[in-house]
Amino acid sequence: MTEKKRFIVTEEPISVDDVIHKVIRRECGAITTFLGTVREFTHGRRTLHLEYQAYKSMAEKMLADIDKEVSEKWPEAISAVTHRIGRLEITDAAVVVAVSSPHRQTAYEANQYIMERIKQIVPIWKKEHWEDGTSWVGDQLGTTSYPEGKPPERSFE
Amino acid sequence: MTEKKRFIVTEEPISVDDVIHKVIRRECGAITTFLGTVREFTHGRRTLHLEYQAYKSMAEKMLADIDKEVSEKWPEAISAVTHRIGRLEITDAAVVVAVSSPHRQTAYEANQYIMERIKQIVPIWKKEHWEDGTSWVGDQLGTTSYPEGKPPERSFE
Amino acid sequence: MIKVLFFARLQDETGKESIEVDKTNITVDDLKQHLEEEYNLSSLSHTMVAVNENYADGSTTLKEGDTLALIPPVSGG
Amino acid sequence: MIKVLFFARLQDETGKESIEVDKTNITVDDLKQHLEEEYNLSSLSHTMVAVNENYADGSTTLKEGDTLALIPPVSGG
Repeated sequence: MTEKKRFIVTEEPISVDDVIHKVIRRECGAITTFLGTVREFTHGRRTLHLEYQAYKSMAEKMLADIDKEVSEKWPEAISAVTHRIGRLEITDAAVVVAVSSPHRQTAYEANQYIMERIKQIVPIWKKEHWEDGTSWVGDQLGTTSYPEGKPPERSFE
Repeated sequence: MTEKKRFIVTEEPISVDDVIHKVIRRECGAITTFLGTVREFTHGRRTLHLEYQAYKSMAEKMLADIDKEVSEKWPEAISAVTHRIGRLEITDAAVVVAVSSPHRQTAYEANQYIMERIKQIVPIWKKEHWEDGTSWVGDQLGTTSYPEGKPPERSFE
Repeated sequence: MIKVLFFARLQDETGKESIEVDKTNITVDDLKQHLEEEYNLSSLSHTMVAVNENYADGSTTLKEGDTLALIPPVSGG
Repeated sequence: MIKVLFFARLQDETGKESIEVDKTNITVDDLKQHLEEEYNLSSLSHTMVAVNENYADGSTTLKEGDTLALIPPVSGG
């Protein structure tokens, strides 16, 4: 594993190979990646493009925190995440998550866990640009209560 | 999705980007990939390199058959698989599986299913080259019975 | 002085990425109420916050030099 | 003539990738037994087979021009 920074929020297009190379190790037999790409239609409504905004320094810190959770649950797994922000077009990759492990089951599970946690606690926001307007995604009107002052520890879609 | 061949057995190194590009679609928000890489140590024994052999035409046909199973289980998923054969060094990718889907859960599940099926029914064999000899992996002495004349429909590691 | 960061909907509503507020020893909840009134924001009562890049709750007391980020529901990934 | 393909351990044991056998209307199981004797192979009784690239069972009858592949337990991926 290189000593390159493993958790990055960037305005640049993401190279999947670069993210994979951060987790390749001689003791690993399995690497999973997840690419979150910009989808044209959501519930039948056409997206023209997306705009991502981040609290960059905290987002990178939260990605590293998620890695610590992963290391506790799956000590053999190593992860790297790059999240892109700014304007993204249809089929562009917004996020790439790579996980390496000696065995494949761990690589799948840890990857899925990281994506769930990203959607829960990493301060990044997505604005949909539709044909007839824009809207920030999520419950932006604050009707969801977070009594703990932070997102819940864990939930599933 | 391009019309490039999606199921390939080849002697060439695998480009992850090429495999991903075969499944990218405007209606997809999620792409998972799995890379099976050559691991240096298995149960504490050092592998020097591996050698893969395939019944190439049948292997490509079985990969396409697995895709049909995937389409029945997850109609929204599209997959592509490249398996490398010949001599592979430590950290080389032996197989790359990519799956795209509008939603991420399907992309993870279908990818994992494809890997399980590859290990069950695709006629490809791995020879370990150790410091003190070689051996074909798996139950090569035929003590496993397949009363159905083919591998079992489904099993998990 | 406390630095306050706005993101997403709140950045659009205020037209600002950040402001400095001349207060100290104030709880997060009290500062939220102050901001709602000062900037005519939609309710912040359920909006999460981070103090110096850590999620914090409403009873946290803000000190001189702290950075408070108002964090609408996240939608990354 | 039936074409027989060898892979992995069986290819190493026979020293051949394929052979042609001058038989027809023979079952897979009978041809396996013939091959064991002819090439002094370790038991094929549990070895899977494919006929013309489809997995098949031992009672399948092989016709002129068929290709029989002997398939030791696979280990790809």
